[in-house]
Amino acid sequence: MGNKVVAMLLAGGQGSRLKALTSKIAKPAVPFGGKYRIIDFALSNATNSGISNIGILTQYKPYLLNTHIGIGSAWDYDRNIGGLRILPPFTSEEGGRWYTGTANAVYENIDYLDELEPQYVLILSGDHIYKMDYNQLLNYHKGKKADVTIAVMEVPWEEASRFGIINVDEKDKIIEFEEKPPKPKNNMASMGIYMFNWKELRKYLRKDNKDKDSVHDFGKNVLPKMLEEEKKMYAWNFKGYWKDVGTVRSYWESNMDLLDDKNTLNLYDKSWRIYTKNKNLPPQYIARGAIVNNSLINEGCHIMGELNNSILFSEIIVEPGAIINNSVVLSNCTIKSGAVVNNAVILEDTVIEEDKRIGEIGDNKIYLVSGKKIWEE
Amino acid sequence: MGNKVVAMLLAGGQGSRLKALTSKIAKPAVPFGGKYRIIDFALSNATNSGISNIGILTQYKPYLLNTHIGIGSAWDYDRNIGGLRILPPFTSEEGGRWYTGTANAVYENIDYLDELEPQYVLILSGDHIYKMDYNQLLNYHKGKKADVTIAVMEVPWEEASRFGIINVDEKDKIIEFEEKPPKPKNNMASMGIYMFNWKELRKYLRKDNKDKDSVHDFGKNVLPKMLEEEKKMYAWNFKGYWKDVGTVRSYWESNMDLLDDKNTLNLYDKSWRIYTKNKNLPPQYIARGAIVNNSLINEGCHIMGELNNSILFSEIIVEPGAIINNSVVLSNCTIKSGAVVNNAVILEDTVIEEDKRIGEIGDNKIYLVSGKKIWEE
Amino acid sequence: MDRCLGIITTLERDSNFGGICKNRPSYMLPFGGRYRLIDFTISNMVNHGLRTIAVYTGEKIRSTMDHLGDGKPWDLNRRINGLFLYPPINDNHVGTHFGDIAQFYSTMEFFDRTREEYIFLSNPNIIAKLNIGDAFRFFIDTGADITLIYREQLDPDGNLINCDKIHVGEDNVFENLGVNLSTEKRFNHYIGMAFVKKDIFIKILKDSIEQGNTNYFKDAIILYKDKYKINTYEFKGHVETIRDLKSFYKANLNLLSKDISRELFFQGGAIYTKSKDEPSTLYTESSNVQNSLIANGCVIEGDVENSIVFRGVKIGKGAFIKNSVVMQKSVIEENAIVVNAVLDKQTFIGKGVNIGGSILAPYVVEKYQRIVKE
Amino acid sequence: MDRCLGIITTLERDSNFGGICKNRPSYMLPFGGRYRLIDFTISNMVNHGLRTIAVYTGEKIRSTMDHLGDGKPWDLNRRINGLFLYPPINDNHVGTHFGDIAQFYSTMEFFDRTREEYIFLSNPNIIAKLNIGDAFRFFIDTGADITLIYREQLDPDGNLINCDKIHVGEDNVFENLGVNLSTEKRFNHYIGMAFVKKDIFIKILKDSIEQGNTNYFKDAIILYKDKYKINTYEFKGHVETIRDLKSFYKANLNLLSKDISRELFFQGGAIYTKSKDEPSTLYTESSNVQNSLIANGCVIEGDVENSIVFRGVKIGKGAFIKNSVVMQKSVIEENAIVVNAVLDKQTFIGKGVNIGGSILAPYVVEKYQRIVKE
Repeated sequence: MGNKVVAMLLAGGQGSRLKALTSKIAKPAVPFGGKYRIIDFALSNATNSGISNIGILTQYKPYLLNTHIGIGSAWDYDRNIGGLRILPPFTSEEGGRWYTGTANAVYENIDYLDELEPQYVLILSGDHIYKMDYNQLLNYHKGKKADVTIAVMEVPWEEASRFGIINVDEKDKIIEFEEKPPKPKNNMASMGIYMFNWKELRKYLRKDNKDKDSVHDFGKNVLPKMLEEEKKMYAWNFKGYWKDVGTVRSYWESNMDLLDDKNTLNLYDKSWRIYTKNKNLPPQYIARGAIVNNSLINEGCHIMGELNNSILFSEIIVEPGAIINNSVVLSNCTIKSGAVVNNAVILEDTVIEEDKRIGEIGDNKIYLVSGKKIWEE
Repeated sequence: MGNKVVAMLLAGGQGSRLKALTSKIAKPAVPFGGKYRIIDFALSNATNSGISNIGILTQYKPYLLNTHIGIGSAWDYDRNIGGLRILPPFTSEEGGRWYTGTANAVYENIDYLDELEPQYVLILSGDHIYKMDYNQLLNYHKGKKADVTIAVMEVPWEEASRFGIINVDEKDKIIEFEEKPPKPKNNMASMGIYMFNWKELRKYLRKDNKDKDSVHDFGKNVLPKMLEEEKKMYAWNFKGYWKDVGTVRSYWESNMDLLDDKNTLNLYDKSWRIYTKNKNLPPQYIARGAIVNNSLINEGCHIMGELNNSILFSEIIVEPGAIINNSVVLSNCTIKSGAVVNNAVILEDTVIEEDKRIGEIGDNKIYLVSGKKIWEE
Repeated sequence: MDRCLGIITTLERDSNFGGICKNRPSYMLPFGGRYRLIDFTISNMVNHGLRTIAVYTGEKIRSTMDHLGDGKPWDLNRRINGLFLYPPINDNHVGTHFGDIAQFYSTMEFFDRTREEYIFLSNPNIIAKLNIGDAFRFFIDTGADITLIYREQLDPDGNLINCDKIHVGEDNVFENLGVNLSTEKRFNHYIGMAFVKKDIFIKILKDSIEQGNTNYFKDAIILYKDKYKINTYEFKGHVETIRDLKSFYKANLNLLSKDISRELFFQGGAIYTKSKDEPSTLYTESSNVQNSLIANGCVIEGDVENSIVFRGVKIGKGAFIKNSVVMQKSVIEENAIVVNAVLDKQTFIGKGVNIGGSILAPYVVEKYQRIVKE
Repeated sequence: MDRCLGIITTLERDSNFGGICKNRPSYMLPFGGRYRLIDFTISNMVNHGLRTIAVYTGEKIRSTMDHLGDGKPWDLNRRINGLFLYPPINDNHVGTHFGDIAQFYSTMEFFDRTREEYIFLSNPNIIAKLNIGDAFRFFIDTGADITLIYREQLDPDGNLINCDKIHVGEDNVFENLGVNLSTEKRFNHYIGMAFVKKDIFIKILKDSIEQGNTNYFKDAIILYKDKYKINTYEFKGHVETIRDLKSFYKANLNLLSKDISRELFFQGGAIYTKSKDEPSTLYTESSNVQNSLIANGCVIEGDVENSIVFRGVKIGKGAFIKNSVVMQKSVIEENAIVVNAVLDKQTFIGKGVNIGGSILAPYVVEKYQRIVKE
């Protein structure tokens, strides 16, 4: 997609409903799927779509996120020309300015975009798990000669009122936005992925910045304003796996999705790899006597016990006689002999002591487990 | 120097006395010496000294500085393990925190240092022009078993009252600090370069952060506090070229120093190269009829006129009949036919119109020239 | 343009270059003050959006590896696509091993793996700032299997004898490829650049090997010319064909023409090369430089005229350099005189030494050679 | 340790490895599920602070270039020092060209340019997690010109016949270097690692070439043993010497011992290798894995026992793999049986196929080979 498209990836979200999962890190840095962090999906989509320039807007506890991204080499963004740029808030003569909303974060970095002179700006979120070829969105956008194209997807009717719903005419032209409508008119939800013509976006960002009533949010302010002023806005219908992991339960569910035969987020597809920072660990070792059923295991694990329907991140020791069912275990945990763990998300560096019992197979609760505390949900 | 030393480079300074030179950029990003920016000197010293980890503390208008540094490849800092990390201010649950002083900036990044577990932390400033092997400072520091070692240098007595003066005993142990003393007891000035034992520094940074009377500055608060509490503090005597470019006149002078035979900042020394971002320009072309005397010219220039005692950055066109004397011309300028320029610093992208005259050879003024305005000093 | 692989390979003989190609293939020759010949080919590809580039190297591979390395100066140090170096192999199982076809065939895995559907071939010994995008559109729009790029040349002095001569029919149709013997005043010079559909390219490789009737891709084009749709595209810019010492010397000096240097250095984007971090060049009071290209890192105290001076060269007081190519880190001491010469890297011309060749056959000083007055 | 150059070179013959070294030098053999042999040597050097490493490659250079490239996985893609690959040259002016001395000599410019004063030599076919720092201190403290590293070996089965046998005198003095013919129960095995002062190293190269009395550095040590101060340093850890197919197979299976894998994979720092970005490995309900090392990106539906399974391998339902080394991207279909075998990269074992060798002579399936039931 060359220099014509610059992606701006919003990665400042706190994700407070994820509780202890985000106590030290921003939501995009939360581990997912056995070896990834959530932001890996958007970053890998961008590099696989051939986007050469991507700005990452950070604000909340960026330290681990920055460590994870490094110079971007995992995603092939360690370039001399273009590549990846982390864009935190900064000061000028008028003093420091924190980002006050999604649109404001992009507004504050107009210099970055101006220098790259893009034709299109793609707004992405670092909170979502999905695989998407942004070229398809771009081609649709070009074909419609749109000012902005919003990626939308069908959600279950019963959940539609949790989303921003987009109403279109028969030619997919957007005629109305409904933000979390109690009675939605349809079930097409905005995915928070926008392809803008840069010239138009630039104009509206400047306008929005001067508007004292605005909270400087794309969904709440900038897009409705554009609609009001009759800009050409289209919806592009995405079909495929997509998840915005909001709560601990949905986090657990999305991980478990990967063990489902019918799961459509195929991580083994070599034509659309998901890249992540390499930890340089040796292969996993499965000992004599171990039992492993329908589970994903990552490098550096040492499995001597029993695993059923579980996802293990790296460097986890499962001692003989320990049993893990329907759980997600983050890196560097030890599950000691005789412990039984059900329906849990176990945080990094946790030791589950001998004969400890967490949950029951059928109890329909999710347990978030750290070394100090267990949260139920 | 391996992982034992981590450098923290303070690059947030505004440098307001440099006037239009810092209107869009932080002081460390100001161009210097025909092809460099000021920060190149500290960065090149660090890489030449074998320091693998360097954190760059930015705050004021970091955009161009970030573009210049990129992923650090010019200084060989584009590493997977360690390397260069830009450390801007960030937010946490308690909200955003701008850096309030040099010590506070380092304090806010204790996480970064803790992860690297250094034995020593070297504090550097991005504002200084000098070549220094930090290994010599380190070896001295180790030899003295010091808690902190401060690099000092002799300054002319008449200028001593502009500096932080350091008084030592016969074994170079520091016994007193004098911040800009009206009547200095000696002429050894602090260069703002400190080698700390990380454990001690960490303790004092935490202490300083709690102190409500502190302005969180190394020179004003942290070091005096350490002296008060009888830490082992030594002065290491640096000999060589060193300049803190404060004003437009001293900026011009430091550049002119490079044309002096007796100049000790040898840029041609292959064993201690100064690295900078590569602009990928072709060689300079000197046309038939051009006159070039005692001048430095950089790539991409096209010289048809006359140069005397001048420094030309890149992609400058000097038309036939134009004359430049005792001047510093930044990149992308055009000096048109018949123009005569004396004792000037010409800002980037400036066009000096035909037959324009700036200054007189002996008038003892310095002219800072932009396309719109000329400042005299 | 990310639908197109870049393939760089040459058939030039290093022996035509005398001492300057003893330890390097000719495409690695220093050029224009700070570049190597191959920099122009790679940079032009990169500037036109090619993302995957393979270089089929010469036998003397060390200098190529040192210079191109991982392709960082061209931002080709990528995990996905990027730069690939293929040194010649001579131990596969495909019969004879001379010719480019065996080398291409030995990397079949590369052609299979890459997603690009088209190939842009280029000879690094021919410098031409082709607008690859425009030519590619012609190739696609005309639906050709192969498009060969040529330049109409006027060659009264026979400088281009033995160059590839292309015969173009109506509607740009390719008729045949021969060798220019300078019997005509004008001829159409095939400049070693061509577009080929990847599947056709692979088919030609396999056919040539199975049939055993040719070892060179150029010959295969002639052989299969009626089987595929082959046409031609005219390039109208400046071309430098570097085939021997004389043409190498001349191509360097040609850069003193403003039009040529502007076209080769700037048109269509910058030329990237491995950076050496030299400071600016210092001209002292005693220097006098006229009509010359001077790279960074030099200290010039003497006279230079109509010359190309590479990085880090030192020219002493009273020295006089004229019509010469002085490569990197050479030292010319006081009062030495160098006229019509090519000085390779790190040569040393002592005080008062006087050397000179003719403008048609420059005097060559080989790498590291020291010439001092007895 | 930044005072020490790392030099990697081997004299092992690829022909001892049968089909698995047809297109790669033996130091490039896959090892331990996701590595190549040479990864252990390079990583150990990097983990002990060596910053400049030169690899004198084999003739089959393409796989080396592809894997090591610019040295990025080891953070050796540096502008200042870093990784240097030296493919063999055979066209210099120094007489005969076999032997490592001619190759070292051909890169004299490298030895001259680098600032390190010492050299650490290592043979990539011998894996040993030497604490290079400790050994270096011994070398420096004893003031030796050369320190050779050995391991005392008990070799009742004669597995180490023809290995280098070092004779150690009192106070670790080097007495001589011979070949182990297994006449003694114990012997001191020179493990191909040595420290040498750079100036002495260069002197030995020049002397050997001028005198014409040896082509191998190892022979030169014997020849000049009284001229220089040579001593020895005992290594006490685990050593794998990979000299042929059998030792290669055994070294892989040895990793199933917890002590050996802990030492080789973790001691003194991680082993770095070119990353392939495979997802986690999926074990289905029907899988049964016992005492095996499994890399990422596999889908395991069958039975695996006492085996090493590399990245991206697929093992179908009812398949049974035992005592085998299964390299990257191989596919073993349903109900196939593979026992005592080495399957090279991307092999395909069809449904119900039954293959097996002996534990002393494993069955080898070559790269890309497909075995299906008739």
